[in-house]
Amino acid sequence: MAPILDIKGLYKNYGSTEILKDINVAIEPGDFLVLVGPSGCGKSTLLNCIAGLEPITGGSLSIGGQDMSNVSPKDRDIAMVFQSYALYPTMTVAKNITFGMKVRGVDQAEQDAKLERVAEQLQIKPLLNRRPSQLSGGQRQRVAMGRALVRDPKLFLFDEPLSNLDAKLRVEMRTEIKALHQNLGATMVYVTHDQIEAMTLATKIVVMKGGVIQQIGTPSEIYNRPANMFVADFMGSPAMNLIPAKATANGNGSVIEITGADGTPITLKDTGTSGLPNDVIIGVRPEDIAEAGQRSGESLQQAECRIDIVEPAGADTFVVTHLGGKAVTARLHAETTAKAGQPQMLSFDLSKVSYFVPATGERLN
Amino acid sequence: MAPILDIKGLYKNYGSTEILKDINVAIEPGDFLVLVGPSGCGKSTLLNCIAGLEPITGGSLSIGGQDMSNVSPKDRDIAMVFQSYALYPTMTVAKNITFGMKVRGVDQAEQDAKLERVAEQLQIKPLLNRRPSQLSGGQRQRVAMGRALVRDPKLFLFDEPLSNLDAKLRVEMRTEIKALHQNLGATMVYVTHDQIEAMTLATKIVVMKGGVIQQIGTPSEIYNRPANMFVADFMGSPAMNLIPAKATANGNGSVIEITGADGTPITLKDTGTSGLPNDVIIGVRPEDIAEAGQRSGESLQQAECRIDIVEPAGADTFVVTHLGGKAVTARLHAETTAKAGQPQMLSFDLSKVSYFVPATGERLN
Amino acid sequence: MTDAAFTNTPARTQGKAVTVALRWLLYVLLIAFALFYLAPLFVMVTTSLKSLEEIRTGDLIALPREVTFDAWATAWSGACTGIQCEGVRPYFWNSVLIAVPAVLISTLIGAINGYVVAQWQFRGANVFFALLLFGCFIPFQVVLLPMARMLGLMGIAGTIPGLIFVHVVYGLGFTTLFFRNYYVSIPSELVKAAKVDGAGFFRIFWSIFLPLSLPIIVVTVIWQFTQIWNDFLFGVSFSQAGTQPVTVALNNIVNSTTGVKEYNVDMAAAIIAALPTLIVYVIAGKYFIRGLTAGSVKG
Amino acid sequence: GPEAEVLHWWTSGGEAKSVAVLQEEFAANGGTWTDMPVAGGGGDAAMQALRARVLSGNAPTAVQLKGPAIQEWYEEGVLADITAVAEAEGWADVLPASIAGHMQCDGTWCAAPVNVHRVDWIWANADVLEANGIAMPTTWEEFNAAAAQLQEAGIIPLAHGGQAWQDATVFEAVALGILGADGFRKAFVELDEETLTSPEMVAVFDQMRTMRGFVDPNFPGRDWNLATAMVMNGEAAFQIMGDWAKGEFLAAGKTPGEDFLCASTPGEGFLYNVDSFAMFAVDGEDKQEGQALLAELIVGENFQEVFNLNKGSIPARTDVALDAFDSCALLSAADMSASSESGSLLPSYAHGMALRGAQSGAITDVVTQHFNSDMSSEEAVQQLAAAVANSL
Amino acid sequence: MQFLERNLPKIMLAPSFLAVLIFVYGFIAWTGWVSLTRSRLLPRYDIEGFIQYERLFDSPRWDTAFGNLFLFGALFIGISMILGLVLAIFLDQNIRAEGAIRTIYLYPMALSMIVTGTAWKWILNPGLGLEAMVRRWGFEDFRFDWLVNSDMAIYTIVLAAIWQSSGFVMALFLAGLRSVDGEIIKAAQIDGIPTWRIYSAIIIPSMAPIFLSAFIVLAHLAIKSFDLVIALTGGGPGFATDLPATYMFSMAFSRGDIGQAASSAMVMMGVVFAIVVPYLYSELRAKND
Ligand SMILES: Nc1ncnc2c1ncn2[C@@H]1O[C@H](COP(=O)(O)OP(=O)(O)OP(=O)(O)O)[C@@H](O)[C@H]1O
Ligand SMILES: Nc1ncnc2c1ncn2[C@@H]1O[C@H](COP(=O)(O)OP(=O)(O)OP(=O)(O)O)[C@@H](O)[C@H]1O
Ligand SMILES: [Mg+2]
Ligand SMILES: [Mg+2]
Repeated sequence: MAPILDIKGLYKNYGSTEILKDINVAIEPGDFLVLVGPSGCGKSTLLNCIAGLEPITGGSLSIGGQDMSNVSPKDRDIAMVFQSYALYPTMTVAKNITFGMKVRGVDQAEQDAKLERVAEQLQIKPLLNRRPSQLSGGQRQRVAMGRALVRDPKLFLFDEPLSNLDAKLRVEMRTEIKALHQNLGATMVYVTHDQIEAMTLATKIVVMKGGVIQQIGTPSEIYNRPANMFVADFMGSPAMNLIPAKATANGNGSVIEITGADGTPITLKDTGTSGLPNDVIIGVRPEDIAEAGQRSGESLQQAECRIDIVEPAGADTFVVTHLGGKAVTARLHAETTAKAGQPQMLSFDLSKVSYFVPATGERLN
Repeated sequence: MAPILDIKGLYKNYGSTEILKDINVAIEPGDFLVLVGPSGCGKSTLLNCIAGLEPITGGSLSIGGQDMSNVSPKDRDIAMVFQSYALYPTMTVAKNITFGMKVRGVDQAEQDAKLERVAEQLQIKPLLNRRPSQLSGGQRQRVAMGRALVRDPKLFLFDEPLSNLDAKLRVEMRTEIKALHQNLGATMVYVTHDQIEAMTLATKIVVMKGGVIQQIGTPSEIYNRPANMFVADFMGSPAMNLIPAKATANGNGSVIEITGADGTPITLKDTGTSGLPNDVIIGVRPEDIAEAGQRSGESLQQAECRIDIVEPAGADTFVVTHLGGKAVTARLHAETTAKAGQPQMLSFDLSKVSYFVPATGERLN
Repeated sequence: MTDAAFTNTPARTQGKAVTVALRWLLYVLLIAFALFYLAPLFVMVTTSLKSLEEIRTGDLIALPREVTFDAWATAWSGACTGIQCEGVRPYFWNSVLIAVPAVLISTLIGAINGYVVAQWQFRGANVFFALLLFGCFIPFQVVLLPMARMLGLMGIAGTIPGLIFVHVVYGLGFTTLFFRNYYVSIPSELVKAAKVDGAGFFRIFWSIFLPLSLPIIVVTVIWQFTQIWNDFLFGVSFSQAGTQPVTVALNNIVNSTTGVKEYNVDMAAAIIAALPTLIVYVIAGKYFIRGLTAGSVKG
Repeated sequence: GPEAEVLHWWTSGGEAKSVAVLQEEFAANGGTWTDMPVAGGGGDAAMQALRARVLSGNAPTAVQLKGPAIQEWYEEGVLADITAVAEAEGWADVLPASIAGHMQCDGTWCAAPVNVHRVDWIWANADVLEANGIAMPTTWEEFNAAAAQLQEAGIIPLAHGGQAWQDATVFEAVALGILGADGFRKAFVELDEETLTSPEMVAVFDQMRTMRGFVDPNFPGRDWNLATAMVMNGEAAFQIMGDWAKGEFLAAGKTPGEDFLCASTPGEGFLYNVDSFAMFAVDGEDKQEGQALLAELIVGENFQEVFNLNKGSIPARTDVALDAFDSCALLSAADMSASSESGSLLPSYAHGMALRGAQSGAITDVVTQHFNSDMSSEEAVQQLAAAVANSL
Repeated sequence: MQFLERNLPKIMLAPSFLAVLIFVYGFIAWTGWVSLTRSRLLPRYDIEGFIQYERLFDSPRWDTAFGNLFLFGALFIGISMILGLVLAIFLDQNIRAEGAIRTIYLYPMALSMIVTGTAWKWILNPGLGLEAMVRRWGFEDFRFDWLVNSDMAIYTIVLAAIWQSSGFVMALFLAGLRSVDGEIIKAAQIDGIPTWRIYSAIIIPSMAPIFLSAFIVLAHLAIKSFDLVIALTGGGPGFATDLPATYMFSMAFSRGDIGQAASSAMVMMGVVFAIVVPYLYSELRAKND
């Protein structure tokens, strides 16, 4: 299947500053591509380039197999949803949704039919005669989606569509977008800087930093096998614990030594990884640290750690300890008996850890 | 120990609208009291009343055992941190922190000493000569904390101090505040509408709605035994699933019948709860629904459900199914085999469910 | 924002030639309007640089054949207004003496009023503000006579302090409006934080609000300065010999009904009288509009 | 020493020079003169300033005022009494009775006359008339015929500035010619309704309509001195204007009788416009002394001669030697004494000598409205009567 | 001390409050009172009823002045808004030297008509200005004599007023255009809406508050217009270009008819009231939400 969006060696400068550097991405029909990265890394700029709202400086960009160099936004068969919703403030919801069709001269009956269908789908029928200013954030978001949906485009572009909503609504809308994607089988490019959103929505994630792609992969690749420390730190909440350690070879595996809170070394055995250099950073996700005795298996290694902080969070309890001079967070059961200031036996699942080069941050295993 | 803050029958009106109704709260020294509730429920207003920034309409308020009716904010021995940080935009960080001392005429040497100590504590030493506009959100947040810390007050008041930060930073700062509380042994009143923040920080939570207190309790009381459906729905993310059900008595326990996605009834046996009325709402948290076979125990009841959506979120995977006409979310392991559109055996932990009266929302068990 | 959004679209549907032609048309129109706005100033400047002889014989818009600054010298220090022939110079300084304190005082009071109305809301503050705003719209002719009586009762009739007083009173509406609208957008949490810090009313104003107010101070000062400097009605009504502002002198020079009209001197005097406000607008006009839209008339 | 603050609107050229004469004399007598000129609107701006100053209890010492306005201000109780000076100087003997009348309020003297302007002058370019074989008209018919002839020849017959007071100046000259002295008095001093609506008044407006045809199209808003210049340089033939126009001719180096001609407008009578200074009640001996000195100097022979030579008018005193004056002034002086005897020495309404401001203004409104539109004369007369009634 | 602290804001406002009460409302009341008397040269205080209003409404000059206010006001406000908007849109097209052009359009606001009136009078004078100039170029039939034509003179006032204020309106609108959310324009571009439709259907309708502000500023200028008329036409030809403000001025100061002036002032206040009060109401309500 030919990729629906194919970006090759794309560069984008503003004046003399390079904003995007050598971007290569391709998406298949039905993909849900999420662009993540910290603020200012160029996500919106890339999206604007795809939409044709910004000219590209170098490289090529094709949609549906057709080169887009000289195609204006309206002819690219795309639809876009913006962070600020960008609803036309003086028009009613219905007009907001149909205005594009009206301008393109679509006949009234068809306009009505499409409006009807979309309003149904998004459950905004009762709102059709309101103005954007009379809507709540979530409702506005729905209308903005409606405006995109009536176009039946080849490609949907979303620029942080949920970041103006409060936490609760964000979760709800996220689920709705996911459902929409599954129902429509549409192709989507979605920008966010919320990594949970990225994980839950994407079929494919692009992690960016400073205009450069750091990693492209499925959510589980990105989560479980981050390509470097930046990705490891960026994805997941609480973030992956990145602990400086010494590694020594041990048969087919390695022995990892970490400095505990009181200076005594803690030793862990990783039987699955070999060929590590002496200085490494070991990356462990909080959910891969558990109370000793809760799970069992060969890859589990135990160590006693002094607990600094206990944060019960309803479903789970987070505890913070110190290893290798860093605060390390572990996700324990809600019913844990760990107490702040007390030592606690923790088990580390070494089958799931990542190793990084301290200097470059590159992944080792 | 005498309560440090004691609010009795407090009322607050703006003109003729009652904003706060019959508020009764007391806090012991060292408590971390969190006020949660939806937007507009009166959290900020209550905090302003405590600070003396708004006069109260009725009831009494005492701090450190002393009635505060005619005491101005500066004499209440409090410090306050605001959502917008409210840093003085034209002053440097150092001046922001020392302004209050300067106003009170504290001598220069002492000002310097305190500034030094606080800057150390919060690691903002390199920032002391910058203006607020030259700081990032998290740095501003720290400065605002610094301004509060130099006062060594009896009581710290925080009004959504983290809600302007992005998700990642919010988590970090949350941990810092928690640490600060533990280290200083200070007494804090903290407003938020983020229930995760409430759960992780509080020693005591006050849930408010429409100016009325819904429940006061420890985080685990609030999470596990919500006093009504409002609290149940409000606390926890994803929210507790509230499913309409029919209950019939069964010996010492009850039998609960729920309509499945395809209309076939699902029957669950609760051996621990009796005396339920016929119509109930059963509340189950997502983490109390698991894949069948993962855990075992008497209280676990299995049922086959069709999965509508699968949302992998890194550490966990959320799946959505439909029960009793409602979308029901379950939190499964990251490695779950559940697939959208396929049936899946799920187990419900009935020892942890809550029951509510459909009409009033009151808790039954 | 918008222009950036418009111009960078990579692909245009119209042909390039059409686009270029449209762009030329646009520039031609813009320049035509610029000429319209500049015409009177152009006539004034060129006329002031011509000799009387050339004015009588020449074209209105012709450039001076021979540039002479005599008219300027005369207007500044030699033109007669009545029996005194000192030009507009002494009146110019009168205007300065009136405008500078009046602008400063009305700005300061406006700032305090705006601060109270915006940040220390109390019952009735809005009523006060509405009353004050309505006062902005009162035609000044209405107040001339009673004001004269009041000034007499206060013992400052015909004096420069009297004129300053009048300008301050009728400037309050606008200055308060500007500051109020600016301060309303400053979060009230700032005041709360300062109160908790122990600062009082003046301390908060002085240490926190004033340092923040530069943009709106610029707007207010420009506005007030223009109004007061250009005022004729109050100047002619409430001054006496020795306190007349430059507009009155200008009027005496320009509007004399008999005798030979020295148009070049008239124009030179007019430009001299307009110079301070003109300079202020050219230098600070940008900040003026920016501040104005941030303040009083923001959408 | 004596002090005087003088509010006036003589701000330009010849006028200012004339005032300077007074100032010098005042200074020579040890006085301190503070000048308060306010130009514009034929004194409107000065009156505005005056009102404000009187209300604020800070009146100037002397103010250029004239006609019934003096009595009006007197009625407001704000004028000073200068009877002592007047009696000591014997003003009653040297001033014509009708002019003296304007200076007296309830039997006391309250103002000092400066000069007598004659308003009903017609000025002409001598060369233009000669070239077309036209003599100075003595009736309005002659004027119309001459004007028509000039128009044929491509010359603007009547130089006119379209400002309300100039319209009124022409109007009253025409009215004096057509209504006669008695009719004029009835109409514009006594405001007799019958006269105001009489057929003669219709004829006056008819003549105005005719005159409108003799004016060039660019007349509105033009200053009178520019109209005078048109006569001077031969662009136009005639101008109807008070004798201050002579000052313009003289300033341009023209000689009466040779370069330009002066004559009274067709008809019997003499319309005068007397400039005077009223003294306002002020505190302070210095100022009161200044007022007395000023009054004495103003009516003094020396000032009357010098000032009027400068200004183009004739002295208010009848006992000043006229040797230095030109032919037009001599004609004016002779006509004045003749008219004074025949009872046709009349106050100018257009220059505020005959009526209070409200009434003269109401009349002027109609006159200027008629002159600047195509209103019929009958309608104008109706409006005139209505406006006068409304203004009472 | 407590009392002082609590009431300091009120105390600070008190002098201004007092000043406004006396110098605005007191004076309006005073004018209202005087309008009921037969005051002439100086105010008198014996109430005589509504004669001044009867005289006012009988006066053809007032009819003209009052009618002119609406004619002048409508044209001035309408054209200034349209011109200002058009210029703002032109300047919004990424124009080179935008700053300089903006300054040129804006500077007339800085000048008083006392200053520029003479230049305008010249330019508009058929014998001296534009008409004479064009004729000298050889177009003998060119006519531009509005200034001296009773029926057209009011339009010269409109012209000069537009010259003075339209640049200011342009600046307001330009700021308004610039404050429209860039994402809305992007959305419209993707929707395939042509540039002129983006302006007409989306941007301009969303600037309603700026239109209101501009309207109020212009209305306020129109009602107060005085210098303009005095400098340009002195109310003439005849009294064809009188406005209520000049009518009132001439009644008070050249006619010595203060009672009449007061009654005309009260009618003007009525007009101001009718325009401003609804605006103030909406303004204060909106800002309080
Ligand atoms: N018109 C422009 N001219 C110059 N630089 C620009 C322009 N627009 C954006 N930039 C710069 O390009 C970089 C990338 O901006 P972009 O808006 O794409 O970031 P982003 O990843 O979307 O950030 P955010 O998460 O905050 O939306 C930023 O450093 C920004 O300052
Ligand atoms: N000055 C005021 N006058 C009248 N009503 C007010 C005032 N301040 C707040 N309110 C109202 O009081 C109610 C409670 O406001 P408050 O700011 O305490 O809510 P909150 O719980 O802090 O909300 P949020 O989470 O949005 O900050 C709201 O309905 C608000 O509209
Ligand atoms: Mg972005
Ligand atoms: Mg709040």
